[in-house]
Amino acid sequence: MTDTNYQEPGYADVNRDILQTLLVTGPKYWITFGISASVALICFFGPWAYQLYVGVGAAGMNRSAMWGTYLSNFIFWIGLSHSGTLLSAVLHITHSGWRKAIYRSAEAMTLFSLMTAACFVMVHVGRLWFVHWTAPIPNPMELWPNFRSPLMFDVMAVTTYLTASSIFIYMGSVPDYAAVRDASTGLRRRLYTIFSFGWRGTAKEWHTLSWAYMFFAVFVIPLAVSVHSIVSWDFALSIVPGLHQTIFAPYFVCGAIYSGTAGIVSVMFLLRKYMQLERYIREIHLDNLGKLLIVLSLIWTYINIVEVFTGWYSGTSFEYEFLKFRLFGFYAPLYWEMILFCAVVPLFMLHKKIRTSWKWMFIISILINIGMFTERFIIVATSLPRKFLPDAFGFYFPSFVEIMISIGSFAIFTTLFLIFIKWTPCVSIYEVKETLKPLRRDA
Amino acid sequence: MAKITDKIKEYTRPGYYEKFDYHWTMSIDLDRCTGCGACVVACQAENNLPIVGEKRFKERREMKWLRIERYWEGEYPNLKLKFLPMLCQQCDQAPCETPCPVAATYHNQDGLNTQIYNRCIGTRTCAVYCPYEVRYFNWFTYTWDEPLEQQLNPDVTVREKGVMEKCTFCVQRIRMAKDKAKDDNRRRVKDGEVTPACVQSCASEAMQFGDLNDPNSKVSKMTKNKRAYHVLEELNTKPSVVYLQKVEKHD
Amino acid sequence: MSISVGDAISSFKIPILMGVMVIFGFGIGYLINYTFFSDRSPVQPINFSHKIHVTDNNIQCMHCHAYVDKTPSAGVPSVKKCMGCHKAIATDKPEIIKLTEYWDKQEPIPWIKVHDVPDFVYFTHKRHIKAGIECQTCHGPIETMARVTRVSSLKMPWCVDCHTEKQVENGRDCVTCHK
Amino acid sequence: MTNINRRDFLKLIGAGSVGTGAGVLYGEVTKQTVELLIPQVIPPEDYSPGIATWYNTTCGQCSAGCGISVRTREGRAKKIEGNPVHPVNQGRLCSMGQAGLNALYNPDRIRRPLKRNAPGGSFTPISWDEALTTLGRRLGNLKIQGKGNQVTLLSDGVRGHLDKLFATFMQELGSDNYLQYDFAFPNALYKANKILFDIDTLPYYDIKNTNYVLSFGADYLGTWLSPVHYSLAYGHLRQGRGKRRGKCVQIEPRMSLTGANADEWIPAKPGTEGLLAMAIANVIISDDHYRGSDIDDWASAVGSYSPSAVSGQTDITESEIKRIANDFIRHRPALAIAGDNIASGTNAVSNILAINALNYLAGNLNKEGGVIFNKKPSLVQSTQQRHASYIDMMGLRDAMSTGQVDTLIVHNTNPVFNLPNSSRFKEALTKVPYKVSLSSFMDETTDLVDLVLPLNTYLESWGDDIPEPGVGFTTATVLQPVVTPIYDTRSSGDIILTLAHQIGGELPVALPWTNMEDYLKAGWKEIYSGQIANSAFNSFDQFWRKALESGVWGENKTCVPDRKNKTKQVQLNNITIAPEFSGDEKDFPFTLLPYISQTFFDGKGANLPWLQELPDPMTSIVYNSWIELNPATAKKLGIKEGDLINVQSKEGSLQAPAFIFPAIRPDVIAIPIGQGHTQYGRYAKNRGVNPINILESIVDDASNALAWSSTRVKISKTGKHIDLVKTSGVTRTLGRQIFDKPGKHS
Repeated sequence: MTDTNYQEPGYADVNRDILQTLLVTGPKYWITFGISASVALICFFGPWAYQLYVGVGAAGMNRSAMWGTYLSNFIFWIGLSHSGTLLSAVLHITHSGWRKAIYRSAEAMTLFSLMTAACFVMVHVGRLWFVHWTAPIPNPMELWPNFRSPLMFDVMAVTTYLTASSIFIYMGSVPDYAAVRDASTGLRRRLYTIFSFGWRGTAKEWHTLSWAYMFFAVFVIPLAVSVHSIVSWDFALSIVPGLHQTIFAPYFVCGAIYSGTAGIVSVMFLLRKYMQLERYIREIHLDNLGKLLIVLSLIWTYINIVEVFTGWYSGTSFEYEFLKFRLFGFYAPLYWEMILFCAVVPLFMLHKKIRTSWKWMFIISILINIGMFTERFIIVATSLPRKFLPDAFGFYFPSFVEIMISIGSFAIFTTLFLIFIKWTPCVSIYEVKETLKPLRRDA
Repeated sequence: MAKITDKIKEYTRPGYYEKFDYHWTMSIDLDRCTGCGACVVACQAENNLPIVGEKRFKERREMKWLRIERYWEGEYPNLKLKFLPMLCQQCDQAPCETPCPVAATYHNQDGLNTQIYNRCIGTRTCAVYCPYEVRYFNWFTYTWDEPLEQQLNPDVTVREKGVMEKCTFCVQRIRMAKDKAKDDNRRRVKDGEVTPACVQSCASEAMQFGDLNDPNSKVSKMTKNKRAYHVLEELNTKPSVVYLQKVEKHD
Repeated sequence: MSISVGDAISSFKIPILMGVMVIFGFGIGYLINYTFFSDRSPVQPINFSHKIHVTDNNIQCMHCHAYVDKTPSAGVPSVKKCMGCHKAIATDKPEIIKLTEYWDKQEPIPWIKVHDVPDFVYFTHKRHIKAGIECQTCHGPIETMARVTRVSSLKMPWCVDCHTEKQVENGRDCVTCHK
Repeated sequence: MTNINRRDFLKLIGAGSVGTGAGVLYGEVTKQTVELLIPQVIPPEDYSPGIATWYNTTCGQCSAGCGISVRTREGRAKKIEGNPVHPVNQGRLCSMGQAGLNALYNPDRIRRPLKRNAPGGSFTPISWDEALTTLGRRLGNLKIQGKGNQVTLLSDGVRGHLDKLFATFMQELGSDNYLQYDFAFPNALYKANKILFDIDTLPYYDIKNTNYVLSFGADYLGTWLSPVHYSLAYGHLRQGRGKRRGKCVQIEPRMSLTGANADEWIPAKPGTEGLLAMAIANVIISDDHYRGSDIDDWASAVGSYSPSAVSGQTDITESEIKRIANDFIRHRPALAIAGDNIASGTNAVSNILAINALNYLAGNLNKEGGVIFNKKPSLVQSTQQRHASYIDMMGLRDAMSTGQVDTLIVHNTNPVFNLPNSSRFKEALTKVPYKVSLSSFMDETTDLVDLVLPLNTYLESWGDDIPEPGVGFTTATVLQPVVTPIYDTRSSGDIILTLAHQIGGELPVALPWTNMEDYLKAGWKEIYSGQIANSAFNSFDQFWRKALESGVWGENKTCVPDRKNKTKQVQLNNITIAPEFSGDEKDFPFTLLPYISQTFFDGKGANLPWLQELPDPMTSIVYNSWIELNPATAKKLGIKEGDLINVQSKEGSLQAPAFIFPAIRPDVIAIPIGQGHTQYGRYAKNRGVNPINILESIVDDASNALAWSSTRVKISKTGKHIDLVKTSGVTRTLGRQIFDKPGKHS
């Protein structure tokens, strides 16, 4: 498990190792794919179809808690989307070499968590069949959507982010598609000819690519920050105690990067293990990500303390009651679990041994994401039932349908990811090559 | 450029209106209100509110555009129970109007916070943003046991699943009164011509309804009463429902 | 092996063309349905002709649609009203015999609605008539129709356009029609 | 395009046709469904599509006799509102009245006559002809055999011409067994008024103009006598008179809706309210506030009830009693009223007498803002004496079980539900050879009979009514059908008149009319020619049209006390003021207070879904029964909200979830009446419990009424838990700005 075993691959090794993840498909892949696709079908689309048939009442939401797990899932997935593209872009600009082995899968994660998040918007709305009214497209009723709505900001922000991320990941993949094209024949070759836009690898092409890539990297960073700020405004622009907080935008952005980074660690672990990419994804990556996680964890903890403090310091009954419910009410175990997983557990990473241990880092990253998932749930489930009029105080507990759909969303994400790794090399071939020592003339 | 600044000004004004044509307002005198619940049934009858059944009540998915909230004060035996009829406050600075992505709820020129059922896509954001929690969501498509559906008011849309609904100040009655005024070649609706179902039924005459723009209307006078206040006034939603404080001490 | 994108695309020409054909065909099919199987001019239980009544015999609209300026609905005439004239007039015509049969059985005639708006639209004839709108503005040359055909779309933009053009008071307020 | 070969061409054509097919199909699927324009064959006179027609008639949901206006569209009733010109409710209406539409369009209405196949068997539908012939023949035979007296008619509290029709019918049949039974009928109040003031009808309580309402348990805003009228008066009392805001004091062991609205709520020990009234009277006398000539008699009558002596028994401090007495005197005109739970113990009449005496001593009689005596209703007969007391019902039970009743006709009343199990009424009822029920719904009593004649609801019937209690002047209302009967049902008047013809003999001579409308018109013609003819009408037809149009005759709105109507000097002697309870205090530590539900009344409203869904005003509970417990009691017994509690009386037990109710005495538990039906349609059936079941058959000797507030019980936990379905979350303001202007709250 240490770098001593590491043997630098040659250029040909890189091509062979990575392309074989694409070109050779074993039964293990098909079994995993089959399971995740059927889970997605049974847990996500089945209950969703039922919900469409009977109405959103199939979920556990009620009069005081009009939002529920669907929205908390939405934020979770948007959050998870956050590190991929953002991290990749930041690291690209800062010329951090270690990014190169991981960024492709990280960006893919962004893409697919955004798609999963978009699914939750669809699941959430009451009348899916009219959801196109939120898009500013000319329509026979001559009506526009309401641009003052934070949900509209959200739709805009998420679609922009999705588009930018797609372009970003696609652009970075073009040389790799060319590599796939060159290594394959038949239909696959014809398809990859189209995907690679006829990439030949001339100096001019390389130059243009790197310029465009840099442009997008710069472009994506503010976008990523704004997206989650805007998502937070869905909540913060309401006047509900517990949601109406100025700190929400940084809170969400920080939380998003936090959970996203943890997500990358988990995905890296799995990819490395199942795709035999030990030679490319190495401890150095883990170590760096671990340091990042510690920083994010501390920021996150700080914001949480601020949230509780301002609530207490406000002295209003609204904030008191909501804090009482969050900290000591029915969902208190979840709250303290979140504090444990997201504020306490990451501190173990201060120890270098843990930081560079794949096993430990995987466990910690999963725990962090469990904690972050809980955080999103708690934000919704403990704020809305404690609003302004005590007589209308309520309670929210997710229904079976909601729980199934939440589970199913992970399967959707996995399925999409599995499709992706058969389509695009999940480690950037050309950028990994850049990190290798130059070839000796005599070789 | 001037055009743009004008536009910005227009957008920064809540509700977009300098002055409402009518400013429909309701006053509820808590010193008269007995909490009997006649208004609740009147509303249910007038506005085609579904009979949801015990199970839905248990899930807290009741459909009552007007509900009566109750608050105890003190301990036995020096107890007081206060009733608060709570319906859509038709806020002039409504927190619910801005977040609707499809503009299914908006402020109209009569000061009404309208809800257009057939435009609603059911994001429920308005209900989350509403501090009074007076918006009700159609979690299911409700049906009526035959022949109860014969009672349904033909002037009010029956809502389907996935649609938000709320008190409309009986907009169908307002429209009808305006229609009548037009028939009689009157420019304006007279005071007292529009009475929402709840106001009509209130046995202790605790509720008044009318046009705040008309200084002589009953409701204008009520709002000038020194007991008049808004519930959760500190949120600055500028409600169109004015409550009159219960008189606590007897001379 | 070529790495030309054009060649690669042209190798997918047929599937792409097939996709285009499906979309194109869909449009054609919808158009066919709209033109030939449209619900704009349904066959009624009795072949009533506005032409005979209005153009040929000069009966005023309000004679039969008596409620049009009084109530939201124009009011389809009762069977009794039909029989008021057709007890004596044209009693031997096959359509009138059908009418008489309904009357004898004391059954209403199940006319098919041609001008139908969804339930959430509250249209009132009264206001439109009182505002001086001609019947023909919405119903087209109804007086010449042997079978009633809907000529207006009755869709929302159609309503709103007219309301905008005529500067109807509150004409663009949603609750004017939806409540 | 030249390089497309035949295969590809076919593929393209195929794709095109698939697309076209899909397009046509899509167009077909998205087409609007065909809607029909159904014209009238012959339009009714007042029909215009899309325009509402309003009919004025009378509410039949309780006995207050409010006038209603029913909005109809295209022949269907859409909404019930109060009739603005009616003197009782003046355009307002309570929740029960508005839910009348639920009765009309109830899915569980009996839709055609039913016959029981065999004893204990099921019902089969039969025709009206068959039903009425069978019954007519049976009654006719009895009459011929001279056994007319073996027919008993048990009705609800009908008034006006229907009452007259029933009476005539039974009389002609040769039977004097015509009884009326309503659970909530205030026998004791009538009796006490008779004793003290010698009046047969209830007086008009002028809450509107009084300064001080001292109510002993009378839930006048919720259930007592005429709640809509009193609510109107209450609104006026509070804010309708400028600065003169009236004060309300409520003395009752469990806070009712009126208690919640009162300025003071005083929980006296149950049953001792009469004592309290005597103590107040004592203070009035001893503080020299009464100057009547009979002061010495009064002094001796109340002498032994000094506040200090009474304080211990009533659980109210001496100073409190003195304060109330002084307030009562200081705020004249004041009003002392008694009702509901206070007027339903073993000492009900005594209690009311003592409380009524306060009005006398304070000089509140026949005065604006006091007790105003109604003139005897001169327009339509009103026969309150027909109202059966509990003892009368027991007489009927005995007659039934000893075979003296051959045919029992039950009209619209439900004694099986409304009498305690200990009355053994149900067992006696099953012994009657032939039982007929005239009812719109399959209630518990109807479920036991041999022949069911389904009734029109009051919205489909002809009739008339007078408000009771009256409004201080003569008035009467007319009932007219607002919709055509939606099922194969008939009105009670029509049934009785048809039966009369069916039976033959003298009956068709005495009752020559064939339908209720004719009978009613003939009756009113008589009244018109006798009393109204010289008034503003040209002819009876004009009067009748006017009456139908406005729905009420005598529509002025103010009650002016008749100064000439001097009250006689009244005296209070020999009253047994101490309450008796069923069950020993040691074994049964709690007093059970069944109270009339504001939503279901005595159980009649339980089949109306709007009322089932109307949160109870005090607890916000829907769709269930509950047991109200003081928080201290609950804490002592370790009971939490929703715990299933077993309530045991000497006569039986019931189980219902507990509700921790802050405003109830610790030694009292309360259960609303109204739920616990075993029949009565889908909305009522098998829902909650009926506390009447476990009451003991003890009566108030003075009025013979069932003492339904005098049963003691013990309670125990069953260990089960039921989540109470209620709409309220937290019922404390938590210091939020809800009832105050901003800044005032802490």
